Amino acid sequence: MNLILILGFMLLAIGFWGMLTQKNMIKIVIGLTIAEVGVQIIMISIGYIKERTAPILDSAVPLADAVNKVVDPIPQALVLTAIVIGVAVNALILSFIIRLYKEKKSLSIDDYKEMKW
Amino acid sequence: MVNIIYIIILLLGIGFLLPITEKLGKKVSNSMFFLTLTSVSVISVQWLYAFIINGQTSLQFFTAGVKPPLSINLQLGLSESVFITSINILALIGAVYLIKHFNNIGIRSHVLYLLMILGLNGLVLTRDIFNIFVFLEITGISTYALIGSDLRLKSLIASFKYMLAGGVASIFLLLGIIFLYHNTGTLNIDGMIAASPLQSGLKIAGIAIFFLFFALLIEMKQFPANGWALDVYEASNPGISGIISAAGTAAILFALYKVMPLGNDLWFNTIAVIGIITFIASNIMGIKQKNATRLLGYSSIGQLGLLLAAMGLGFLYGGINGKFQFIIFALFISHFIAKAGLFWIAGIVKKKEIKSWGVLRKSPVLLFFTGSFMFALLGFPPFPGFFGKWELVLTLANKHQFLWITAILLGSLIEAIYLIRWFGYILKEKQEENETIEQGATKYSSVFILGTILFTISGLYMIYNPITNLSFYFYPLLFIAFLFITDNILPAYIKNILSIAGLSYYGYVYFNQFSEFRFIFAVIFLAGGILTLIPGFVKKGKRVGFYPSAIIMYVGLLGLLVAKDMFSFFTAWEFMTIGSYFLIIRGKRSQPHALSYMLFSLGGAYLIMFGFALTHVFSGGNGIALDLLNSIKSNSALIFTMLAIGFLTKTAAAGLHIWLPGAHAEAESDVSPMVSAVLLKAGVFGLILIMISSLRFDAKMIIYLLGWLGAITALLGNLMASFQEDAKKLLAYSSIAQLGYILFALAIMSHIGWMAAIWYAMNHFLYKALLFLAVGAVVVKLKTHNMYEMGGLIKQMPFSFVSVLIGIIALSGVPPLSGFGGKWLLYNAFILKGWYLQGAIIAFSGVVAFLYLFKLINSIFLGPVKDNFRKVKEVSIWYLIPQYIIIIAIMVISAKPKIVLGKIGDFITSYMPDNLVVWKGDVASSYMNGKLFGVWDAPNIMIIIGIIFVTLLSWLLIMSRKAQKVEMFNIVYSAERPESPQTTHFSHNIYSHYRKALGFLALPLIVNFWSFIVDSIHSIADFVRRLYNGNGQAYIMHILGFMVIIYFVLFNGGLF
Amino acid sequence: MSGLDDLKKKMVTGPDGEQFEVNPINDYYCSKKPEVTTPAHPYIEKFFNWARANSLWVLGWGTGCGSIELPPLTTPRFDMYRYGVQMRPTPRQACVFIISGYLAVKTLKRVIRAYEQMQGPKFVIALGSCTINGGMYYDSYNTINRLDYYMPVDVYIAGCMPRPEAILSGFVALKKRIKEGKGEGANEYAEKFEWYKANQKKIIKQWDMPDYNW
Amino acid sequence: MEISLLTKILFSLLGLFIVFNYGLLQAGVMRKIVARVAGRYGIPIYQPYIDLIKNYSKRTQITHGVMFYLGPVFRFSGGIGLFFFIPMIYGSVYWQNFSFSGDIILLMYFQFFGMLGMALGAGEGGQPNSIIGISRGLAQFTAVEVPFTLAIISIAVQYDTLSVYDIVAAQQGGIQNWTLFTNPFAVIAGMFAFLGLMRHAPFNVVMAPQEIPIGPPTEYHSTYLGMLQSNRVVLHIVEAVLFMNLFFGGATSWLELIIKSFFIYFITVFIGVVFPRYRVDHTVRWFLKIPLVFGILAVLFV
Repeated sequence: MNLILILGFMLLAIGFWGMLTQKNMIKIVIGLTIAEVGVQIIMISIGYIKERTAPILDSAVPLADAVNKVVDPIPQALVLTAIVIGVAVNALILSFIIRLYKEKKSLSIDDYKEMKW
Repeated sequence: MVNIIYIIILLLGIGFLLPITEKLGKKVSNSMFFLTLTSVSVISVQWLYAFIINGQTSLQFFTAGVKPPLSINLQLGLSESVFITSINILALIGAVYLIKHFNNIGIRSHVLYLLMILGLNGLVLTRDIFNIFVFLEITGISTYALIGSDLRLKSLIASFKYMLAGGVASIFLLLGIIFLYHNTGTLNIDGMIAASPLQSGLKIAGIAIFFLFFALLIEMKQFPANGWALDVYEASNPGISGIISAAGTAAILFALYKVMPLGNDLWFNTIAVIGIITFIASNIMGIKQKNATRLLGYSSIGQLGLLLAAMGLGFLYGGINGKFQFIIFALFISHFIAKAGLFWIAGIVKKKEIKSWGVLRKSPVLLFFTGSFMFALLGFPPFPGFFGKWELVLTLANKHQFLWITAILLGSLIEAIYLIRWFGYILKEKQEENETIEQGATKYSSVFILGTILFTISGLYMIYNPITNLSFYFYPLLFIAFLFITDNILPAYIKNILSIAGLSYYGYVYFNQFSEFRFIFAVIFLAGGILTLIPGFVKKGKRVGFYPSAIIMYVGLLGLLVAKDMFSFFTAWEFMTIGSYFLIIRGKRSQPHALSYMLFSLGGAYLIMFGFALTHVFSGGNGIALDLLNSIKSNSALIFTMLAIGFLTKTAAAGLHIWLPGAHAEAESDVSPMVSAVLLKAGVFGLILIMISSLRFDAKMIIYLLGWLGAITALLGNLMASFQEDAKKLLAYSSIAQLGYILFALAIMSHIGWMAAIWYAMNHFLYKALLFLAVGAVVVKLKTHNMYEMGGLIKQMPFSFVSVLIGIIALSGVPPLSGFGGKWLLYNAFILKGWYLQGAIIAFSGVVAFLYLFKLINSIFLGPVKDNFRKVKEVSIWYLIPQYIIIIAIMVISAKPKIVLGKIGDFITSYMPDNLVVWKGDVASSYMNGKLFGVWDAPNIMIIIGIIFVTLLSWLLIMSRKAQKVEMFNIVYSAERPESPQTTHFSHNIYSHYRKALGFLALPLIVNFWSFIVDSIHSIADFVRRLYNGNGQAYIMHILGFMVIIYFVLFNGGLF
Repeated sequence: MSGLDDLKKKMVTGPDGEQFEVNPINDYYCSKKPEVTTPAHPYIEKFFNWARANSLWVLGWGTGCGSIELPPLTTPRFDMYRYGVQMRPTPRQACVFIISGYLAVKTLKRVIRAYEQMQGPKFVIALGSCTINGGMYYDSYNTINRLDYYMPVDVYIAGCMPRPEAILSGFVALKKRIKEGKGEGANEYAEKFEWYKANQKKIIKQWDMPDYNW
Repeated sequence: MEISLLTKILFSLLGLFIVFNYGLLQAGVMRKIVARVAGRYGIPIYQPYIDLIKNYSKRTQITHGVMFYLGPVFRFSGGIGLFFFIPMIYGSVYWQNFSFSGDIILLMYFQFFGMLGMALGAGEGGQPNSIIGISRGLAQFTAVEVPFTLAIISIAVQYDTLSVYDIVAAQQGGIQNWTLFTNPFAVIAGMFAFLGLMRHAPFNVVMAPQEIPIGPPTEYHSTYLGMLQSNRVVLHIVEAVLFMNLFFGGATSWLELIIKSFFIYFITVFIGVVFPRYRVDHTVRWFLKIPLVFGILAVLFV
C-alpha cells in the first residue's frame, strides 16, 4: 500500500514538474493529467485494505461476506467520478488548445501573455 | 413548499432537454430557458419567504431515500435560502442581460449557463464534501466553456488559465477530501465536523484540512494565487464576469463557510489574514489599473478578501451568528449586487479604458446606477455595506482588534482611490461627441432591475436596521428620490423653489428642537442653504444632478445636528460627504480636486468611525449614544486625537488642507459658497462636540498642539492666499486660514475663546458666502478666474464692488464691522490664556490677510478695465439678493453684536465658566483675575466712525464739488501715455517682494509630501502587480508558492 | 506696439462672444476741453495767491541741459526750500513746471502732456535762451524756438545756462507775479486752447494723444 | 467726575485742533532740523500751513471714480478716528476723547481703516506705481505688526489690562515706573515697530519719491492731497502719543505731551537722517529677525 501511495505522490510530483517546466501547452496539460492520475492512485491506495479484493459484487464476493472481503468502496467510487470529471476537463482544455493554436499558430504558453498586470 | 431538489432536477433536466427543443425554434428554447430560471427563482424566493416571514426552521432533504452517510443530503436553512435566492434571481436577471449573447453563440451556451447555475445552487445546498467537489467541477467546467464559448482569443486564453488553476485546485481538493475521509470515515460535512478531526490529534487530519481549505482559498481567488482570475474577469463577456464575480464567489464563499468549522482558531486567523492581505493588496494593485473590467476584477477580489476576512474573524470570535451574520450579509449583498451591476454596465459601455467611460453621461440612468453601485461598494449610506462596515468595526473594537480595524479601513480607503477616480472620469473626462453606448432594452432593464433591488434593500436597511433609528432621513430621502426621478423633467427654477421650500420647512420643523450651539449651526446650515440656493434661479434648463446633491448635503448637515447617537452622526457625515462631492465635481475642471476632497474626507470619516468605535468600547461598551463621548474612561487622548484629525480633514487644517483650494475654487459659482461658507462648519461642529467632551478627560497636550496647528494653518493659509492669481483659489486659501483661527480659538478652551470661535464661525459663514457669491458671480460673467485678466469693473458692477468691499472689511477685522469683534475676542482670549507666541502668529496672519484682500478687490474692481470687459453688465440680481441679505446681517451684528454674542455667551458659560465676557449694555468687557481687562463698545465705535466719515465726506464734497470725471488712462505716466490696459494693470504677482522675503514659508512642502505618498502607492502598486506576468505557468507557480507559504505559517503556528 | 497703432479703433470679443468696437481715444481718455476757472472772492484770492506764491512745488523733471542747474538748488549753498520751493515727483501735485532748456519736438509732446496733467493754477518757468528763441539750436530740425507758442510762460530766465542764482531770482519774480494775481497761465491756456493746439499739432506730426490730457 | 456728552465732544474737537496745529508745526520743525543737519537753512516752520492752504486752494480737480474720491476720506477718518479712541492727557476727564469705546486692540485694528480706504482709492486711480507702493506698504506693515503685537501683548500682560488709560495709570509715580524701564524688551520691540509705522528711512521705500513717483498718493492732488496731508500730521502725533502712552508714562499735561511726543517722533527722524533705505523684502526679513527676537524676549520675560 505504501508503495502505491509513494507512486501516487511521485506521479503528482512529476505532474507538477511537468506543469511548471514545460512551455508547450499540451505538455502542461499532460503534466496536469499525470498529477491527476497521481491523485487518483493516492485515493485508491488510501481506500485499499490489505489482502482484500475489488468492491465488485460477483461470484467471488458473495453479498453476505462483502463487508469483510472487499476494500473500502467509497474511494473507488470517488475515483471513478474524479476520472470522469478529469477526462471532461482534459478534453475541454485540449479543445481550447486546438482553438488557440488555430488562432496564433503557437503552442508555447509564453505566447499567450497579452493580459497581465 | 416545493422540494428543493427540484431546483437541481429542473436545471439539469431542462439543461439537457434544451438542445432537443432547439429544433422547435429559438423562441421555444428561449422561453423554456427563462421559464426554468424563473421557476427556480420562484422556488427559492418562496423558501426565503417561508424562512423570514413564517419563521421556518432549517430543513434537510435526502436523495436516494436514505439518510446520510449513505446518501447525499441537501440542507436548506435561512442562510442557504438567502444565498440561493440571490444566486437564482441574479441568474435570471443575468440571463435577460446575456440572452442576445447566448443566442449568438447558440443553444450550448444556454445549457452551459443552466449547468453553471445548477453547480452554484448545489454548492450552496449540499452537505456532502465530495458533492462539493462535484458541484465545483460542474460549475467550473460550465464556466470554462461559457467563457470560451464566444471563441475570442482573449477569452480562450483566460479560460485556459482558469482551467489550469481549477485543475490544480481540484487536485488539492481531492487530496483533502480523501484524507479527510480516511480520517473520519465519512463524507458528510456534519459527520466530519462532529468527528472534529483536528482535535483528534492525527497529523494526517491537519494535512487533509490544509489541502481542503487551500483548494477552496484558490477558488476564492486569494492573493497572490489569483492572476488567472483577473484574466477571467478581464477577458470574458462582462455579463458572465458579473455572474462569476457575484454568484460564483457567493457560492464558493458559502461552501467554505460550510466546511469552516473543520478548522481551528489558527486556521480562522490565517484565513482572516489571507483575506485582509488580499483585500489590501488587490486594492493597491487596482490603483494602477486602467482597464475597466480588469479593474473590476481587482475590486471583486478585494471584496472577496474582505468577506473572507470577516468570515474568518467571525469564526474566530464565536461563530457566524448575530452580529457577524449581519455584517457578512451586509457586505456580501453590497458586493453581490454592485459588482454584478458594474460588470454589466461595463458590458453596455464597451470601453476598455476607464478614461473613456465618459460616454456613460449619455445615459443618465446608467450613470446614476454606476454611481450607486460604486458608492455601495465603498460602503456609503444608505447602502447595506455601510451598515456592515460600521458593525464590523464596532465588533472588532469590542474585541480590541485595533490592527484589524486599521487594515480594513486602510483597504477601503485604497479601494476608494480608484473607484472615486474612475467615477470622476465618468463624470468629467472629455469625450468625443460621436461616441455612443450600446442601446438595448434587455441590458438596460437588467441593470435597472439590479439597481432597484439595491435601493429596495438599502431602503429596508435604513428602516429596519438594528443599529439605530434613522427615521429622520425618511422624508428627506423620499424628497431626494423624487428630485432624482424628476431630475430630467422639471426645470431648474421649480426644483430650486422646491429645495428652498424643503429647507425652510425643515428649518421650521426642527428649529425649536435645537439648543445651544446646535441652534447656531442650524442657523448657519439652514440660512446658508437657503441663501446659497437663491442664485440657482439664474440657471436655465434643468441643471441635472445639482438639486439632489445639494439636498443630500444639506440633509447630511442637518442630520449632524439631529443625531443623538454616533451611528446617525456618522450616517449624516457620510451623506454630507457624498452630497458635497457631487456638488464639487460639477465644476469644469474639478475632477482631480473632487477626488482629493473625497479621499481626504473618507480618510477623515474612517478615523471618525474608528474613534466612535473606540468611544463605544472605552466608555464601557454600552450603546452608541453621542453623549458617550463625555464618558470615555480610558485611552481618551487617543480617541480625541483620532476624532480631531477626522474633523480637521473637513476644516482643512494645515497638512490636511491640500484638497480645499482646488475643490472650492473650481466648483461652480454658487457651489463655492455652499461648500466654503456652510460645509466647512460641519467640521467645526464636530470639533466643538469633541472639545466639550474633552472637558471630562485630560487632553491638554493635544489641545495645546491643536492651538499651534490652528495658528500655523492661519498663517500658511493667508500667505498662500496672498500669492494666488486665481480669485476663487485666493478665497479658498483664505477659508483655510479662517478655519485655522477657529481651531485656534477653540483650542484656547475658555469662555472668551469659544465665543471668538463661534463668532468667527458665524462671521466666516457670512463674509465668505458674501465674497464667494460676489466673486463667483463676477467669475461667471467674465468667464475667467484670473484676477489679472479682470480689472476696473467697479464702474460696470458697482453692487458687486460694494459686496466685496463690505466682505473684505468684515473679513480683515477692521472696525467697525463684525470682523473686529472676532479679533477683539481672540486677542483677549489668547492673552488671558497665556498663548503669546501662538497669538503673535495669529496676529501676524491677521495682517497678512490684508495683502490678499487688497489684491482681491483691487485686481478685480479697480485699475484699468480691459477691452473685452468694457461692455459687461452688473451680475444677475439672483446673485445680488443673497449678497445684500448677508450685508444687512453683517451690518446688524456689527452694530449690535450683543444680540448674537450674548446668547452664545450664555450657553458657553455652562461648559467653560472661566474668562467670562461681561456685558454692560452693549459694552463687552473681559476680566483678568477679576480686574477689568479689555473693553469693546461696538455700537459706539460704529457711531463715532460713521460721524467722522460723513463729516469729512461732506467737507470734501463742498471743497471739490466740481471735480472733473476722467477716464482710466488719464493718469500720470511719466509724461508718457499707457499703451494698453493689460500693460497698465499691475495685478500679477504684486507681492513678488513678499515672496522673496517669506516665500519659503509657502513652499508646497505639504503638497509634495502627499504627492510623495500618492506616488509611492502607485509605485508599490506597479511593483506588486508585476507578479501577474500573464503567464499561465507562473500562476500555477504562484499557487504552489502560496501553498508553501501557508504551510509554513501554519507549521509555525503549530498546526502540524 | 508703438506710435499710433494702439490708438486705432479695434474690434474686441466680449466674454459671451459678442463683438464690439473700442475706440481708445474716446474710450480710454476724457475728451473734455479745459475750462477757464474763475478766481474766488478777491480778498480770499489774495490770501490764496499768497499761499500759492509761498508754496511753489516744482515738477521734478529736467527737459534739457538746463536741468543740471536744478539739483544745486537743493544744496546748502542755494537752498531753495527757504523760499517754499520744493520738488514733487508727480505733475498732479506740482504747480510749477520748469522747462529747463531746449525742447526737442519729442520732448515737447511729453511736456505738453505733463503740463496738462498739472492742476491749476499752474506756472511755467522757461529756462535759458533756447526756450526764448531757440538759442544755439535756432535752426535745428527738431527743436522748437519759442516756448510760448505752445504753452503760456510766466517767467523767462535768460542765459545759457542761467546759474542757480538766476533761477532763484526767477522764483522770486514768479512769486511777485503770482501775488499780483498775474499767474493765470492755466486760464490763458484754456482761453487760447485752439491756438495753442494748432501750434502744437503743427510741429508734432505724430499726435497720438487726446487733445487735452486731463 | 462725569461730564456731559456735549462737553466731551467739544473737548475732543478742541484736542483735535490742538493736535492738528501742533502736528503742522512739528512737521515744520522736523524738516527744519533735517535741513540743519544737511547744512541748509531750511523751510520756515510754518511752511506746512502754507502748503496745506495752497493745496486746498487749487482751482481744478479730477476724479477717477467714487472710490478714488472716498480714499482720502477713509484715510483722514482713520487718522481722526484713531485720535478719538486714544486718551490724551492722563488724569483729566476732559482729554480722554472716546477712549472708553475700546482698548488697544481697537487702536491696532483701526489703523487699517485708513490704510485700506487709501489703498482702494489709489487703486481706483489706476496708476500702477501707486499699487506698487501699496503692495510695499502692506507688506512692510505685516512685518512691522509682529514686534508691535508682541510688545503690546507683553505690556498687556505686565499691566493686566488692555486699556490704554490703565496702562498709563500704571506708569505714574516717577520715571522709574515707565514701561521703558520696567519692560525694556517690549519698548525696544515697540519702538522698532514705530520706525516701521512712521515710514522714515530706512523703511521709506513705500513712498520712495521719484522711483514710483510717490507711491500711493501719486494721483492725488488739490483737496485730496490736502486731506492726506492733514491726516498725516494728525496721525504722526497720535501715533507718537500712543507710543508715549504705552511706553513712556503718558502725559499729565499738554506740555508734557508735546515734549514727549516730539522726542518720540524725533527718534524716527533722527534715524531716518542717518540711515539709507531698505528694500521691502529686506524690511520684512529684518523685522522678522531682530525686532522679533526682542518681541519674543518681551513676552517671555514679562
